[in-house]
Amino acid sequence: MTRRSLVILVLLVAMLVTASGSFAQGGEEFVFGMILVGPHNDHGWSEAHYTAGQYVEEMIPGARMVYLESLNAADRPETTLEQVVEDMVSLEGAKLILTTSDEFEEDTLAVAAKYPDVTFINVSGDDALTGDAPSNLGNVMGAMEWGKEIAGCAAALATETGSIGYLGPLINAETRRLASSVYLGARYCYENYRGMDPADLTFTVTWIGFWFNIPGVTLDPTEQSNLFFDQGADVVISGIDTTEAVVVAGERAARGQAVWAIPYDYAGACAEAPEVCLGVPYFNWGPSYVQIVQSVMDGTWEQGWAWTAPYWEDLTDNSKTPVGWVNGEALSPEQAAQLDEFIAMLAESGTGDITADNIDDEGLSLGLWVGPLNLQDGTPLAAEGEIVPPRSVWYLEQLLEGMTGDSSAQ
Amino acid sequence: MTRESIPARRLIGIGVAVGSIAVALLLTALLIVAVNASPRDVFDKIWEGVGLAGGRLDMPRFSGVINFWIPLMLVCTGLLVTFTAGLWNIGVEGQMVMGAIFATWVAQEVSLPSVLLVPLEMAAAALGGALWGLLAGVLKTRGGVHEIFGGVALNNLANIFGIYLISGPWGNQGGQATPPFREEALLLPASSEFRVSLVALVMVGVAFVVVVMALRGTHWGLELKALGKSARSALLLGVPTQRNALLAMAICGLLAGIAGSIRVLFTYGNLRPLVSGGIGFLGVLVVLLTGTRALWAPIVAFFFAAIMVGSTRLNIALQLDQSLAGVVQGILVLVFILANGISARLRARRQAPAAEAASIPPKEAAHG
Amino acid sequence: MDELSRILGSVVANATPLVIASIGETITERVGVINLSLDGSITLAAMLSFVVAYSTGSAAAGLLAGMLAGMLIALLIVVASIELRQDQVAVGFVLTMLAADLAQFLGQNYTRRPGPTFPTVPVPLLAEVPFLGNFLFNHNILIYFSFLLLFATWYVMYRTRWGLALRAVGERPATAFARGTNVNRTRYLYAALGGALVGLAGASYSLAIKAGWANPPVMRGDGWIALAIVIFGGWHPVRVAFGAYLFAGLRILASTIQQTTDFPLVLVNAVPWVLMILTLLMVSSGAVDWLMRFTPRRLRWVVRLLALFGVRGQEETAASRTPGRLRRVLRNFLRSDPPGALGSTFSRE
Amino acid sequence: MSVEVRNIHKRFGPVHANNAISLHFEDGRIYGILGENGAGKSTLMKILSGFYLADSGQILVDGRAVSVASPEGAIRAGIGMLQQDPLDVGPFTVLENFIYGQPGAVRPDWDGARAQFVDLAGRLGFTISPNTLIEDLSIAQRQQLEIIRLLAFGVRLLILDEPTTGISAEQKTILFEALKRLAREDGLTVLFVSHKLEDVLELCDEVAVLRLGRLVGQAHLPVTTNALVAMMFGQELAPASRSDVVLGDSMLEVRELSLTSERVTIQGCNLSVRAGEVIGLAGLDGSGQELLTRAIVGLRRPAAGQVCVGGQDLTGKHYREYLAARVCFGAAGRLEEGLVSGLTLTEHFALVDPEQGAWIDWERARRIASEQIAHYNIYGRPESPIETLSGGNQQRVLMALMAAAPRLLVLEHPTRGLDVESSRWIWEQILARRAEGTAVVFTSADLDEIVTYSDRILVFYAGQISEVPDARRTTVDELGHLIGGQRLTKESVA
Repeated sequence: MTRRSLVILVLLVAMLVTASGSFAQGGEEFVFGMILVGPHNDHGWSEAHYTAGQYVEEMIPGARMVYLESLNAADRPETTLEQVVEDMVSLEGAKLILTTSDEFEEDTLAVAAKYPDVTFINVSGDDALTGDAPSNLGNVMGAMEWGKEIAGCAAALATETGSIGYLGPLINAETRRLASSVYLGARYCYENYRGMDPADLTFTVTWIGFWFNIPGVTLDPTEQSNLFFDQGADVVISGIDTTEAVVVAGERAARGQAVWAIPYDYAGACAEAPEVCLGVPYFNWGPSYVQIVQSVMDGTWEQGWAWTAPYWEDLTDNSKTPVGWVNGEALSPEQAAQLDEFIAMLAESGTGDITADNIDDEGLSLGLWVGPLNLQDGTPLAAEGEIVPPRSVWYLEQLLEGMTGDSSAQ
Repeated sequence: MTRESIPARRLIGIGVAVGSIAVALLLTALLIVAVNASPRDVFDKIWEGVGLAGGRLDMPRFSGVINFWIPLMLVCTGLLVTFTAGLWNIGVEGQMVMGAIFATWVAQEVSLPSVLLVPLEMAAAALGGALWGLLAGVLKTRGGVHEIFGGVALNNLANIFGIYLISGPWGNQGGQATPPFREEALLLPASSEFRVSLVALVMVGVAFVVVVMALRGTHWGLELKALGKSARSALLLGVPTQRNALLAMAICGLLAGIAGSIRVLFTYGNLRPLVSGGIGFLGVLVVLLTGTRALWAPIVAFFFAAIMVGSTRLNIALQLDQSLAGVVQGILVLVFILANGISARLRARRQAPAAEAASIPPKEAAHG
Repeated sequence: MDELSRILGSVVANATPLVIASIGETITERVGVINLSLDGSITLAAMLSFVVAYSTGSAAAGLLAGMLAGMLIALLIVVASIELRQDQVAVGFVLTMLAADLAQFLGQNYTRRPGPTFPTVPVPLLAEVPFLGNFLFNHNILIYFSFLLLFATWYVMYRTRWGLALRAVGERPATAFARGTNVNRTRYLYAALGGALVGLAGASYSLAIKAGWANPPVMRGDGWIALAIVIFGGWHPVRVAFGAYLFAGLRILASTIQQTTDFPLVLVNAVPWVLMILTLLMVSSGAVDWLMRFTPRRLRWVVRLLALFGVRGQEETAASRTPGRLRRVLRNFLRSDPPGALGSTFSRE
Repeated sequence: MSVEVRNIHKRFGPVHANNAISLHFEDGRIYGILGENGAGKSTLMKILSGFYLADSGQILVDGRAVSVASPEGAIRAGIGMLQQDPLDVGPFTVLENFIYGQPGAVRPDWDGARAQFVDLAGRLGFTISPNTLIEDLSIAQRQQLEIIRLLAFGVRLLILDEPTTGISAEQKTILFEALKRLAREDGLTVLFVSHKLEDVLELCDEVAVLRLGRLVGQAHLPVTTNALVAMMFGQELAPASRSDVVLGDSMLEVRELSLTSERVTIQGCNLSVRAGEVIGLAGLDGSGQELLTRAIVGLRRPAAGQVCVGGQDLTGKHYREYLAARVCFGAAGRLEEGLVSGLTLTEHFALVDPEQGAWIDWERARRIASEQIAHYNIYGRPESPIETLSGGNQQRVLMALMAAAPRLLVLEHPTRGLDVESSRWIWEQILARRAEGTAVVFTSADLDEIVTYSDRILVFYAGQISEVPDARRTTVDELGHLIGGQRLTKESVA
């Protein structure tokens, strides 16, 4: 017998010895599973979902979250969504599974069909809109377009150089419409509050290649943020899941430069450099999740697709609003006042949640998405005064005219 | 040379094995305690995640281990070839990705009945992986770029290309994966209980047996062995060294490509970013642990797969980061390598007076 | 001009960890030890530096922790090589994987938190110089240290007795032994020093250049690039540093290209790796001759120019035509042969 | 300074390399240490200079016992040794190499050292520029540098290990002049290790002869050559008989061959070798012999010209095609080039066996291995890993691995590092093949070997090739002049 064979033998024995098959089952609890694409403490997209899950546990007695983080081919090559669902349902007793990424859209569709007794919610997907989804699968997405317009406005109020950088992730319809919403907000406020010619506003989008930094594969967001500032931008707005832009701005401000940043996704994202943060548009999934969990517990849940509008009364009321905006420390009182004015204006045009039932109705608004607007190549998108239909915004094909940056990956 | 008695040798063997594993387990336990968790819980949950808790086999869960073992084992099989030839093919990750990309291309573009389509996809994947492996080989033999560096660069290039395809030409709205393949383009599980592709399983078995027999029994296998031990001498003894090095890289790439195709045709049903997921690197660790004793590769690979699959359970039940699996594996291999050195040293000391040399001939340096 | 100066300043900053790590590895390899674990070591050092700095509130303490981690990993490789006669590449590879996983595991509760960093310290007067100010003199202390390190390494290596011993041990250990240098002790010493510098490179990420700790770690992949730069730089500290700056510069150049042209994103991201392969091709012997054969006669000066950074092929470089002292200096600068005893072990008989 | 060794013992495994050796050296005298390869003289010298530790015995300097545990310690005791392959560092400059090892401040006094070096070199009549890189120097120059270096340390006992192997006659003259001056004028003790009688007779005052690890004799010069030979070998050696072989067809044709390496260029080389001929290639290391041997076996692509084997044009073809054309090559470094460390003898024989099919017949391989082991008198077993064999046995394996009846046999330093018995045996094998019609081309640094066995001799000097007009009548001395670059003249031939 060789040494190597012994290693294996002892391994076997070790596993046998440590094995013990006891696992407890809870009593009166309602278990919901949450599957995250990134780490639960990423200060971005995934953490926003994770905190919402904790919020549900707090609001609904007996609700217990089980979660799995970093489910993607790179971090968990050994695990598929189906295995996780199987695990959560059979070992933990989950009745509801939240798959919180676009990446899980197809898998959720397939797995939902195999577990008809479990309710599935896929965040940011559109299967319930297109009608592909089985009846136990619904979608939800916050109308971040509003938050991005506010972010753009805040950037325009602060900029001294008239140059704004937008750190884009990869290029698709969602990222195009979000980047464009920022641009619309910035253009509006640059003209109406700063009294400048919007044609003088430089708005540059650089795509790093993915939602977050994959070293060696994407461009490095830290280097990109530095490059924006070096090239003369004084505000960098993050469209990616993580907080590099605000960290870089903080570091530069410490060197005495007048620069700012706006992160994304998570209400606490300013924390890494609050002194340069103009504010953050964030997702607040808590209220939606509470409502979903409650309705599943009650047996009143119905399938749906929802693009949820902000709670305009108070964008920081985390018990109500699905999409929020919180002012940053770097915003001066005067700028804050102007921003409040801008938000009030948006609130007026706000028309509530967009759902599978009403998406093609006339007059539904996403704020500044009003003509005249051209796509980047000059193709008209909407004529003077015409509201861009929400469906066209959801599936936006190009960036808007006036923005610098690529509209497609090719 | 004085010869040791067989019992003494066996005793040392036992010492090394038990010692390595004990030390590795101890170190791992310390690390677990360092992040405020209980080692016992960790092992319990891993066991549970693998589907072996409670004294009975949970087949669906256990299938997860087999499903991870299959691509890992294909990669290990390929790496046996390159390691025998003395090549550090850590480009095996990229070769998997290229295989996945080629398979995806066929799955998306070709419309055929399943019995023809799936083999075609796999053939394309094998071709893709082999070409990518060959490229690293050509860079080494013709361009003097050491395969470690060529491999690292080509891994990243393959991933970048994959992400480009996913977010660009082959993307759907999300940009996180390609649209799912049609049913007939997929490898299917054997049953709802035993969720393993029999085709893939048979393939691994055949590939492993063929490769091991070829390495042990054929003249080509002997040539590779000579090449791996001394490229220069092998050349002078008439071994076509360049051709064999390229062939070894191509074969490893071919198997890695098939492993990649299993990832997209079975595991996921579409192409995803970084689809190789470190399986190639894990394969390198397995082969480092088993050395040339090829027959142990399937077993070690199985344990590595079990640790990986079990680690998912750790995150759900104990909120521990999945990197623990990699830590356990890394420590085990490291401790084992060191223990080997220690036992060789002890042996050398015991026969010191006559020891002409316990010295290992210097291996080829990483920089060519 | 101001913009260029700022961008170059960022290039210098971005290159700093690469400069420190690749000089560290140059020192290690110059005594004949390959520390292949750079990619993992840097990551682990970055994590430990951050966590220690975060917990103690002292960036300096973090820095020391990072250096210690890098040093211990390097020492492990040397022990495995010298005492246990195990293959340096194998041990290095395992450590690459292990250190990276360890960093992720131990750092799992410390991601994306603000922590202490090394502040920017403009050099009095010099920071005000129009172009050079932003370029070279408005940085944090680690960047100035990298300048110092570069000069000091060169000076020690080529101008002192220590340097003679260092180079001799990696080139021909038998000679070093005969001249009274303790070969193994020298290897321990400089491998530890090189490892500490690799750790410092990791710390310079998490405490300065890309402040903080995140998952996936931002520095993943750079260790491999640093290893390639050592080869590209022909094991000469000045050339190695030059390679690191060149690399960082081209990376920035690539992303500015995205903003200005229709260059596909995928190709921009591919630049570092294509660059890595091309540079390694360039320095490998034979590649120059091979290129020459396929280059039209009129364009051969280009290849010759490239070869200046490469090996002396059959087509001799300028060095052979330059007489005397200049020739010697040039030739020492341009030689691309790895240290003669790289990766081997030395025993007395 | 007088140095004495007392009752030195040193064993390497089963070999008793030094067996109770006691010797006494007085200052101002030059001692020849004679003995065949493997006699134990190098071992003794390495013990004296701190490279090896003796198993037992004593070293006394001026009557006091000293511990010489390292080369550095030896130098401190005043003993310095010049190795056959000088221990220096290729990429160093001469000055760096000179300074390295000397005690002093971290920052050396470069200018002072340069002055000291130039001064010492001048005194000894050596001309080396302190700025040259070591790798650009010849062996002789590197030896000179080592001598200067050791003298700068204040060494009083200078050991030279086979310093005249592979250096030109001119360089040898310079070296001997310097050594004599050092002994006479400065009172240095010089130990001159050699197996070349004429060098010893020319230079030394006394000789000590070692055989098989024992001191077998001492004498004051002059003595007769025959007396020395009798001491060295224990008996008179009969010179190898030179049987006349009928020359056959042309086996190798080299036409207008041009080869370049970083150091040497060969241009327009023409050579024709016929079956049954033995061609010796003489010259200093790196003078171009290796370019030629490697070109005619297909390991180096010529820049121009033609290589034909047995009438078949193989120019630019791969090594394997040469192999197929029955060209056999034995390189100098056996374990680096030729044998695969880690493979067993059986595996080696299976690898080169043309009869083996795709699947190896291990029975057959083992049988062949056993047969060859018996036939070539190899000390080893079929399952022995090749690296466990001794050098001589490895060389036998290498011979056994070569195809049975090659057209052309190309050997580099076929007997380097072998004992007398093995060397003779190897040459028997070579000559046996030659008798069967093989053409032989070989290089050697041992001029005796070249002179003894060659039918024709090519002399290489910096890439220039000249042929010795009558190889069978040439002498070692004459050859020594030629490899040093002296042109052939009528007189020297006569």
